[in-house]
Amino acid sequence: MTPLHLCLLISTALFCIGLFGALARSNTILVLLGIELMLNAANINFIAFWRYGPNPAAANGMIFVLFSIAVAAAEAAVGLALIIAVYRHQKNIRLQEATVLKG
Amino acid sequence: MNSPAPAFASVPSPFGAPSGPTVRAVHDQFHGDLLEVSMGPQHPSTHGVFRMIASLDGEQIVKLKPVFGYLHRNHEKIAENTSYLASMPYTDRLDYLCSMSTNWAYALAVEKLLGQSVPDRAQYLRVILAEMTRIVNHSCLVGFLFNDLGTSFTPLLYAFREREKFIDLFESLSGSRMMCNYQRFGGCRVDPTPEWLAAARTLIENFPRFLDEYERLLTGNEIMLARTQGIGRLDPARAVNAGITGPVLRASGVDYDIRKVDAYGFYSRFDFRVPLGDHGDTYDRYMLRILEMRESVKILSQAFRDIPAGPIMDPKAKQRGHRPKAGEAYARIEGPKGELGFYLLSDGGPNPYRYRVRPPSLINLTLLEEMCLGHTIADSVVILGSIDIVLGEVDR
Amino acid sequence: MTAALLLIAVLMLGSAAAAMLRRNLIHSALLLVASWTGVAAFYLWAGAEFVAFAQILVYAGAVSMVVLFAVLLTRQSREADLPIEPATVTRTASAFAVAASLAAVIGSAVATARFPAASAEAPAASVKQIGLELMAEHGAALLIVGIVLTVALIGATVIASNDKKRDPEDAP
Amino acid sequence: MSAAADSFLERAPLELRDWAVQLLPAPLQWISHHLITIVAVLAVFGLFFAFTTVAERKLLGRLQNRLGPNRAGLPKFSILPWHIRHKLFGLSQPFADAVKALTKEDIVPAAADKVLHFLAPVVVVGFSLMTFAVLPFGRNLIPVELDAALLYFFAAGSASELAIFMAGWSSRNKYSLLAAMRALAQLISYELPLILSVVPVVLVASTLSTSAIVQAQGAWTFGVLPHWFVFTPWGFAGFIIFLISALAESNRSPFDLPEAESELVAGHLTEYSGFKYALFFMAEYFGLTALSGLGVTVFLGGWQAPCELLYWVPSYLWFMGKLILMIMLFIWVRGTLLRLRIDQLTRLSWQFLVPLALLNVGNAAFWALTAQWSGPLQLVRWAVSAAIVIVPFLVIGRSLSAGYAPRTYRYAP
Repeated sequence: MTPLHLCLLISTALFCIGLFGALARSNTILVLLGIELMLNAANINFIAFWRYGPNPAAANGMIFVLFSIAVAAAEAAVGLALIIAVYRHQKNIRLQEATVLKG
Repeated sequence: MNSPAPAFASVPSPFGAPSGPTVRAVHDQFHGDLLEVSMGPQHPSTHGVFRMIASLDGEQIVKLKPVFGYLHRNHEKIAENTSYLASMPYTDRLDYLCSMSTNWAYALAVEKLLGQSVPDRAQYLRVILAEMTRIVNHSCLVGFLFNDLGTSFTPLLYAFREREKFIDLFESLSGSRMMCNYQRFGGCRVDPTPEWLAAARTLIENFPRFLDEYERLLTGNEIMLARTQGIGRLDPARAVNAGITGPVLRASGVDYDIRKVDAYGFYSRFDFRVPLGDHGDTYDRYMLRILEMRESVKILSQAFRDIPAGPIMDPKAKQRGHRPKAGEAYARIEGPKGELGFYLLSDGGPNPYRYRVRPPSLINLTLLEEMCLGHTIADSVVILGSIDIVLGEVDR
Repeated sequence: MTAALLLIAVLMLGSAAAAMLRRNLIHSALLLVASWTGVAAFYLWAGAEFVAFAQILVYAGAVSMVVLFAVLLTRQSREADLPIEPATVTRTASAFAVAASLAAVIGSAVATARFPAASAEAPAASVKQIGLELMAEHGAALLIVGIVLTVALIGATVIASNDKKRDPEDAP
Repeated sequence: MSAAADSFLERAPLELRDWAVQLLPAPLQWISHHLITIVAVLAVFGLFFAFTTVAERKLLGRLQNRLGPNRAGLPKFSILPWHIRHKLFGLSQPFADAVKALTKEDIVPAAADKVLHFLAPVVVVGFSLMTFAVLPFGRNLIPVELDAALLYFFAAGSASELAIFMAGWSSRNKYSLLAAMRALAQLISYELPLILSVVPVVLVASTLSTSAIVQAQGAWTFGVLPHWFVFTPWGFAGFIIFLISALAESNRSPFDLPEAESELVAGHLTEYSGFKYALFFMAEYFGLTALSGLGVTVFLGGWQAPCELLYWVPSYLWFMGKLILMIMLFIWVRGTLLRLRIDQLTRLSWQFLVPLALLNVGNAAFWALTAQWSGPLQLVRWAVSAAIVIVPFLVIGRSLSAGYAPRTYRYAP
C-alpha cells in the first residue's frame, strides 16, 4: 500500500465521521461541524494528490486547499449566524423543530 | 417617571444611542436566557460586604437587586442601652472614613436635646474638621472610583498619599487616625496647638496643587470620559422622591445643601458656593466631588483666618451623666455623603429612649437599580462607586 | 514516516469521532479543534507548511471561536442531562449504517485503485511561489473568494444582529 | 562591517552550543542540537519572565509613590557560619513567589470540568512558548528558520486564546463564564488589526520570514538613521496599531477585560490557585514577551543596531534592549490607563483600528510602488504616505470621540 492510498483512506474515514455526525446529531451546530469535517477530508485529498501526484512542482493543490479553507470559513460564519438567528426566534437549535421558514 | 427632566434633553451620545432608560427591569418568567450573577458579598469592588444580584442579558443589566445587612451590628439598639456620651465612639464606626463629621451630627442632636450652647472656637474647629473630613472622604472616593474604572491602583494611591496627611493631623489632634471620637456635647475634646493649626493651614494651602495635578492627569482622559459620561443617569425628580441627598443629588441639578439650608454651626459666616451638575451621570458625580473639595479649601482658609481664641468647651456644660429632659430632637448635617441625621427621643433617663440614624449611604443606595438598568456589569461597579457608600453606615 | 502519519491519523480521527459522539457541545467543539489541528499536522507531514499554518489560524483561531461563541449564545448546556429519545437511537443507527456503507464503498474503491507512481522527492513550494501563483494564475479566483468572504461577513452580521430592540412596554 | 558580524561575541552562543553538542556521542548529536536550543530559549525567557515580574512590580510601585518589593533577599542557610544580609533590592522576589505558588494548595471546584480545568494552563503555556520559535534573537540566533514564520507565529498565538476560554468555561463560575465570553469577543476583534498591522511589512519586505524582515531593515542613512520600518509613515502607523492590538491580545490593561479585577474578581482565573495560577501568569508574560519580540522584529529593526558606530555590540544585546524597552512601555501603560468597556473595546477595533490598518496596507502598497522615486519626488512620497495615515486618523478619531468633553459646571445662586 502506497502512502497515497493510506492518505486517501484516512480522508475517507474523516469524511464518513463527518457524514455520520451531520446525519445523526440533531443539534444544528454539530451538523455544521460535521460538514466542516467533510470539507477537511476533501482538503486532505487535495494535499495528498499534490504530494504524491504526477506533477508536484505546481502548487495547485495547496492553492485549492487555501480557497477551500476560505470558503469553509465563510460557510461557518454564515451558518452560525443563521443558527443564532434561529435560536433567537424559537429559543432552540434542534434541527427537527426548525420546520418553518417564516420568521 | 413622574415628570420629564428637561436637563437631560441634550446629553451627547457619541457611541451610538445611550443604553439608558429604554430598558426597564424584567421581573417576568419569559426571559429564560438571563444570567444571574451575584456580585458580592465577597467582591473587590463592592466597597465592603455589599451584594448585588444582577440579571444579565449578555453584559447588559436587566435587573439588579441590592442586598445589604451583612455588617449589621445593632448600632441603634446598643445606643438605646448606653448613656449619651458612651454612644459617641460608636458613631465613629458608622462612617469610618468620616468620624469627625459623624461625631458632630450626633453632638448636634444631643446639644439640641440638652439646650446646650457651643463656644465660638469650638464651632470653628468643628467646621475645620468637618471640611477636612469632606476632603478626606472625597479624595478617597475619587481614588476608589478610578480603581473601579480599572486603573491598577495608581490614582487611588495618589489620593491616599494626600489623605494620609489629613489622617496624620487627625491622629495628632485626637489620638486616633480614623476613630477620632473628638466632639463633645458643648464643645470639643482637645484644643489644637498653634503648631497644629499652622500645619493644617499649610496642608490646605498646598492641597489645590494636588487637585490640579490629579485633574490634569485624569479628568480629561478620553477613556474616563467615555466610561463615565452618560452612565448611570439619575433623574432629579426621582432623586428627590427617593430622598437622595448630598453630592449625588446635586449632580442631578437639585440645589440642596444643608450647610446653606440649615446653616448649622457657623456655616452662615463662610463664603462658599454649591456646585451643581446638569446631567446627573457618573461624570457629574465625580466632578462635583472635585469641585466640592475646592470649595472646602475655600471654607478652610477662611476658618483658619478667622478662628478666635477662647475656650473650646462651654464651662457650664456637664462632662458626663447627661439626663436631658423628656422630648425629642432631630439634628442633621451635610455629611460628605449626604444628609446625616440623628433622631433622639428622651424620656428623661440617662439613655436615649429611641435613637435613630438617617444614613445617607443607605438612602442613596435605594436607586441603584434605577441607575444601573440598561448599562453593563462593568458600569454597575462604577455607578456603585460614584454613589459613595460605606457599609458601616448602610448596615449600622 | 508512515508511523508519524498513522499517529496523526489516530489523533485526527479519534478526536473527530469523539467529537461527534459527545453530548457536551463544548467538549465536541474543543475536540474538533484537536481534530483540525491533526489535519494541520497532516499538512505539515506532507510538506505543505503554509497551508498547515493557515489551517490552524483559520480553524483553531477563528472558526473555533465563532463556534464556541455560538454554543455559549445558544446556551444548550442542559442537553447533556436530557434522556435519550427512541427517535434519536433509530436516527443514529441509520446514520451509522449510511456512513459505514459509504466508508466501505469508498474504502474498497481506494484500496483497489491504481495511481501513477509519485515522484520520489517531496515537492517544494516556497511561500513566494504560492503567492505568485495565487496572484497571477489564480487572480480571478482570489478576487471571487475575496468577494465571497466579504459578502459572507456582511451577511453574517446582518443575520445575527438583533435589530428588534427589546420592547420597552414588556416591563411591569 | 563583516568583521563585526563575525566577532567572537556574536558567535559565542553558537560556539557554545556546538562545543556542548560535540561532547556527546554521535547518534545523540542531532537531537541534542535541538534540545539545547529549546532549553536555552526556555532558560533565558524563564529568567526574563521572572525579572519582568519584579520590574513590573517595582516600576508600578514607582509610578504609584511606593517602593515595590524590596524585602526578599538571600535565604539564610544555617549550616553556613556567616550570612550575607543584603536584601538584593528585592530581586529574589520571583523565586520566593515561585516557592509560594508551588507549595500552595491546588483547589479545583467540585462542579468544574476537571479535564479542561487541568488542560487550560498547560495549553496556554505550551502555545505561548511555541511562538518563541520563530523570533530572531540575534544575527545567527533563530531557533527555527521558517519560510512562513509570521503565519506560524499568529497560528501558535491564536491557540492560546482557546485556553482562556477553556479556563473560563471549565471553572463553572459565572465570573469566569463572563470572562470567557469577553475573551472570545475581544480576541475575535483584535486578531484582525494585529495581523493587518503586520501585513504592510510583509508587503514591503515581500517575505513572511522573520529573519528576512530583519535583514531588510539593516541599513542607515548617513550612518545614524536606521532603516527600521517604524521610521516610515506606514510603519509608524502600523507600529501603533500593533501596540494597541498587542495590548489587547495579551489581555493587558487597558484591555484586561477578561480578568477585570474590579468587575469579575479575576475573570477566568477566579477558580485557579497555586501552581496552575502561576502557569497562567507565566503564559501571560510569555505572550507579552513574544508579542513585544515580534514588534521589535517587525518594526524596530530586530537585532539591528541603531547607528553604524554601534555595530560592534552583539546583535542579541540590541534585541534584548529593545524588548525590555517595549515591555517597560507596556508596564507604563498599565500603571496609567483605565479599562475600557466591552462595547467600547470592540468598537475601537472595528471602527477605528481595522479601517486604519486596511488603509495602511494600501499605504504600504503605495510605498512599495514608489520605491524608485528619488530627489524631490522622495518628499512627495513621504508627504502622500503621511497624509494617508494622518487624515483618516483625524477623521475617524474625531467621529469616535465626538460628544465627549470635559464640562463646565454652574453654581447654585
